[in-house]
Amino acid sequence: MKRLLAYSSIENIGLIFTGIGLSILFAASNLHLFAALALAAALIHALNHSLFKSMLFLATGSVLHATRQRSLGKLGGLIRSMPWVAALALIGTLAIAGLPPLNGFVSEWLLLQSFLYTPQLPHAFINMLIPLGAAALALTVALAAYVMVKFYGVIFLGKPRETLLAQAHDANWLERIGLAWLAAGCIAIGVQPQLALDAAGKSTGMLVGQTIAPNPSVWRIAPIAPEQASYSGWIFLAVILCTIAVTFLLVRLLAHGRIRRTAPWDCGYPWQTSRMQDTAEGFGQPIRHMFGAFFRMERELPAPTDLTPKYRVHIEDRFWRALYQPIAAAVKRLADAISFLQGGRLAIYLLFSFLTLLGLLVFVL
Amino acid sequence: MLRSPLNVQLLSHLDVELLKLLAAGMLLISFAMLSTRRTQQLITLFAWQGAILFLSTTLVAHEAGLTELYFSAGLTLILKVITLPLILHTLIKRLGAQWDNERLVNIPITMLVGLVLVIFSFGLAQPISLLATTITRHTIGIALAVILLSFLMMITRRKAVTQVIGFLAMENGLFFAATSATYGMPMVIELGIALDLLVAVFILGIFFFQIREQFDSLDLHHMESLREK
Amino acid sequence: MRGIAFVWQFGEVILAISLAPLFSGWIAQCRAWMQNRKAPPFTQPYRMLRKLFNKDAALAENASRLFRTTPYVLFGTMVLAAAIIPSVVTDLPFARAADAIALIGLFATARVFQALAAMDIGTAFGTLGARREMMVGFLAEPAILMVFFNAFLLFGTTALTGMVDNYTTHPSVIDPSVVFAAIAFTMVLLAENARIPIDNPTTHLELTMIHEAMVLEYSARHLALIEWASSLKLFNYACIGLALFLPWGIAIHGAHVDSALIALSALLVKLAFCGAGLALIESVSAKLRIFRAPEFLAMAFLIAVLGLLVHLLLGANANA
Amino acid sequence: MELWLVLGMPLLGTFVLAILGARRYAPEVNVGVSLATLLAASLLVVRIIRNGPLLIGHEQFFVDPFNVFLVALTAFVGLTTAIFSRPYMRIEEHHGRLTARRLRLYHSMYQLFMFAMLLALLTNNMGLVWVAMEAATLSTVLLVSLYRTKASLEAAWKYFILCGVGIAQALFGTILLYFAAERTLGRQGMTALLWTHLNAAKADLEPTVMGLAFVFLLVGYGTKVGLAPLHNWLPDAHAEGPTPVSAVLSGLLLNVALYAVIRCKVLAVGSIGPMMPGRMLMAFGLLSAVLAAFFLWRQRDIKRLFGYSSIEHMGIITFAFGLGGPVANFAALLHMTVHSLTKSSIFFTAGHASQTAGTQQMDGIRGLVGISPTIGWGLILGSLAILGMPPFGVFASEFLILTTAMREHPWTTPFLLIALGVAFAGIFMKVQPMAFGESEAPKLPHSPALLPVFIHLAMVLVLGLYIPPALAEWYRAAARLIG
Repeated sequence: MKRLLAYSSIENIGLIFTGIGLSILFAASNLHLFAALALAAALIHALNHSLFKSMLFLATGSVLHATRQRSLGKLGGLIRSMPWVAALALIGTLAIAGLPPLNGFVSEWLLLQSFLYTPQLPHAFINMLIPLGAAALALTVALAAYVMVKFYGVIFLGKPRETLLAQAHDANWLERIGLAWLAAGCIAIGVQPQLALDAAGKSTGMLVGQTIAPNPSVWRIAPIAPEQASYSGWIFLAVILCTIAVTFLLVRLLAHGRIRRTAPWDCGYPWQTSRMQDTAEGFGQPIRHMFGAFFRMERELPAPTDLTPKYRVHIEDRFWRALYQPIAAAVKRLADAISFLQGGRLAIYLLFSFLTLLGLLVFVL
Repeated sequence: MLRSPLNVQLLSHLDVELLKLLAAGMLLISFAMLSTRRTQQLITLFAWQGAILFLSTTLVAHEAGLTELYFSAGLTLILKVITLPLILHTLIKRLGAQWDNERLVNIPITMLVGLVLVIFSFGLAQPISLLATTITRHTIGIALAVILLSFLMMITRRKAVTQVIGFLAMENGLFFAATSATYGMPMVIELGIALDLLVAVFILGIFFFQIREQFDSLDLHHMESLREK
Repeated sequence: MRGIAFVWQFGEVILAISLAPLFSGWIAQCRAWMQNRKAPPFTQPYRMLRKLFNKDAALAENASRLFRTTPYVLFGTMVLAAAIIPSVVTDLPFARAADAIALIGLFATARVFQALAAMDIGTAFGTLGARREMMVGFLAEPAILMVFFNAFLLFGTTALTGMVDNYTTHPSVIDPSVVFAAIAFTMVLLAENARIPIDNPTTHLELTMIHEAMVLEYSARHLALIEWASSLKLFNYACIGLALFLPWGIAIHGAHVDSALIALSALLVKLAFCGAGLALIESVSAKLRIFRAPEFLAMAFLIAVLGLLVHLLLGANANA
Repeated sequence: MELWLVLGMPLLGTFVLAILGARRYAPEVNVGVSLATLLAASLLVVRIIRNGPLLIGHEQFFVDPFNVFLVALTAFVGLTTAIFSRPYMRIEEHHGRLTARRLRLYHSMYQLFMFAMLLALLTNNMGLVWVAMEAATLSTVLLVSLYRTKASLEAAWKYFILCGVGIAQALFGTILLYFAAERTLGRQGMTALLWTHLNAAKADLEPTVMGLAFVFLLVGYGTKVGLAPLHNWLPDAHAEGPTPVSAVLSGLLLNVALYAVIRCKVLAVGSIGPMMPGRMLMAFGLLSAVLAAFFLWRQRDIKRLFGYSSIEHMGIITFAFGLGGPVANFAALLHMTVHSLTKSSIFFTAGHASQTAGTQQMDGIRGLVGISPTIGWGLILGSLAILGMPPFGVFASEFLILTTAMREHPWTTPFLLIALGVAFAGIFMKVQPMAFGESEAPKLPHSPALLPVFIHLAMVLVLGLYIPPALAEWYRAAARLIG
């Protein structure tokens, strides 16, 4: 559970660095306005990330506390026993999945906006590569949404996978408040991103000498120019809520509100148990299937005749092995190679100092 | 240089020769220190170096007519010829280290390196000597050589005490450089430097005891545990 | 003045809401014609909605509040999208609330809610549908983003209103990349709206379902809202496509009754053709296996990127 | 007046604590003296902001935006470290690592060290700068060897010899400077070494002599800054001394030494042009940053780890000063500030972390978040800040340095990025297991004073988001001064 969130942190840090990198590129080409935009996106995303990530960590903490269960595969259906945590965690989940009108969307939107202006960079080659970067970004964000649906769905929705879970108690007041103010932050920045933009504008003003274009109104943000792109969290929230309310009223007025509780339909299959739901692994199966090339997978699938069917899958990241491990090993080797510099002998240290002095003296001569 | 200094003309030929002789003595002592194995001898050499420094400073003070430099010379006498050697002698006696010998890195090679250093520092000091207006301007190269030789000595030493003597010898070279290039630093600063030096030696003295207490020896090769493993 | 703008806005939304089922009905009609079947009447979707609203809702015992709210949320997001997309008149008050990229986000919100609701009951088919839907979604998003990127390069804006304005004021701007973008967009549209070849909206075979699998547990008014929302989604997508690629006729800068009427009739004609085209595509293609869907969407993505490259290369040539 | 107070308070504190330092209330006295120093320093700051640069005491003391900002920083971190050391040293005493007599030495030397640093910052006389730096070395040698263990003695010895030799070279550089000055300013006794006079006449200083002088000064004071390959004393001294000392060494002494280097650089640039000194600083900076980043990967001792991280950051700052120009100088000054604040706060938490775990070995430190959330989160946040994560201030300064480097010397950016990246991975993978995980370590006997940690981090955060105009103006003035 926490592992998933930790990986998600890496993803978000990646997004932040994407923004910073773009900003440096823009700044180096003297496109200060766009540099400011990309930087603001990165900064706001950092803020947002701290908000929703700490919120989700707290929420998993509450779940852990209530259920003593760390594994995603043994949770489920907590929305019924822990409605408060579930409701607040939903906000965090939607925010981290980058959905409007919450805060995660705002920063990702700004980041995509700054990607749009890359064609103005004076390097034709980079220009052609960067749109692919934007696509990768979109893919990442959408994939994050996928994973967060899995995260939320497996923990809070469905049927409890263990019988004990039904007795899980909801968070106490203190925990609720802790979660609630973070959720409030997510919503506030989502619908009123001007707050964050103004704050970020100060930093960008300091760093790239340019703030983002002043906002046309308090109701929406338009980082470059209102004709080019704008976004209003207020309208999003307001219209959706109004429509929901109006529709609800109309449905109530025009149709009857009768409800019959029955067993789940599930295409008429009556013998379902909680074990028939997707597990976290099951939910992620399409991704494993599609990105199979990137992983090293060992699978043990049950044969149709097995009396005790067993399913096991072990996944290893190929990139980890092929890319990061060699780099890490190289860094380690280099670090070992230079360790003689700190060999413990004072005489050698003095010699370094001596040689440095002589070298510099030769240099100035 | 155009601004041909008055005091150089006033200077008697003999005094210049004397100064050069003293400077040569400094250099010689530095080489001697580089090759000496016995700690006690080193301290004696250090005291001699201080004495030469005192003499040359007095000489310069006399020739240039600067009272300030007399003070400086007096400071050198008290500190470097009397106090520090005394402290060091007492220290090694109390540490029982007066008969210590130490193995050195190949002495001929060290000497050779030292020679190269001397040539190097002469080359380095050349432009400065040309600019200098002092009577002692030819000795700047030697002062620099003394500094570098002391540095070399610190590198080659393996005992705490001798390393400190190298450090102090370097300080002598610095004083020598100060008098030869500029007739000494301003008084306040000289005082400050002397004070720092004195305190340093006291602290080092305390250190010697603590080191011996902890390591049972003043050998520096015991102190190589802090490193990248 | 602003008040009137809001009236127009409201009118456009109402129009979208009421036309959407008709559009779905029209596609079904065309499909039936093309497949030599006797078609249900156009108004079939409306009848179905009425029937569903009048039924008793059967709700699973363990359905949570999330499950019951989701239909409303879906409907709400689609109505908002309809308000933003310039289908008849541009520059309405809400149009500035989102540019094209924010619209992607809006659709994503709807999708996530639907997937979550599908997981709520904890049935095998629900989760199956949810995971497939999310898969299609995350593949479609980069592709459609590339389409909008392309549009941005052409028009210098990602605001739909701005695109329409630019397009209609400089009709000469027809770039080869538009063709690529249009093809990519159509493919995404099919995928996002659960049409053949990704999904079959009329299937009854559970194992091949995506969208239907998610709404299996819904009934009566909830189902009605969801169905309405999905026809609105299709309508919205069609309108985005029209605004991007065939914006002629949309009343720009101000809403006058006569220009709006022209725009409305233009919209109807365009939608009719568009629906027929969709029906044609659906009729001539077969549904893909679920794991062929990534290939299909990757193709869409590739085409969009190709369009982008074509634009950059040709643009560079033009400058040189 | 304020200036005398700034210098007088710690000096007074040295003597008072030399007498009272063993008493039970000595830590409080220490805090009180530091507080008084800080108050005096703030008065000085106010005065400088209001009246501009100040030259008093027969021109022997000089305060301008550059040094007054460092004075304020020094006094502030001095105070917070004193607050931190109050429970920390009590716990050390409780654990039997220190006696009351040692504490007396500690308190007295702490104040002497503060005095020496403030003197080095405030004096106008380059000779006095040298004297003060030497005094700072001597007082910290005693502090580093406070535990009298083998390791601490070894560290102190190496520190003393290396810095002593280094500073001897700085003295030779100072002599050369004096020599050059005497030729243009004439033999005026005390005034020839005054920085203000030298600065006024820097264009006339003899370039050959100044070149040599700068090399000696750079190697001399550079040893104290911890520039590779003169840095070898630094990790040892940081790891083996008491934690408050590590915090002030890293957070303050390195800054002060760098301050001396920069003052010399200004003179050298005036005489021989910006090319040579700038290139030297850049080369030293890059080398230090890259080497230190790689060394981070090998560390097992938590304080040693962050010692190397200090070398890395000092390298970055030196590099930025080498770049020169208003933006890079601004960034360097900002980085100096945020590095001091962040690094000292990291040492605070690292100190308590190793007290909790009973070892400085990182393998033995686990699950800090579980045992003491404040220590754990303090360490995590501090590490994130020092790694340059936005929105902390370190990010802001590194960003500025990177963009300037990319614009002016694009070939340096790969090195900088390698250093930052390697350091990021190195620190991150060491800190994470320390913060999370399981542990059954007992609670500390005295509750730690971690308020300074969070105050520092909050300030770093604020500096990252928004530099108040007054402060920015101040930085800019200092950056202009450095040129």
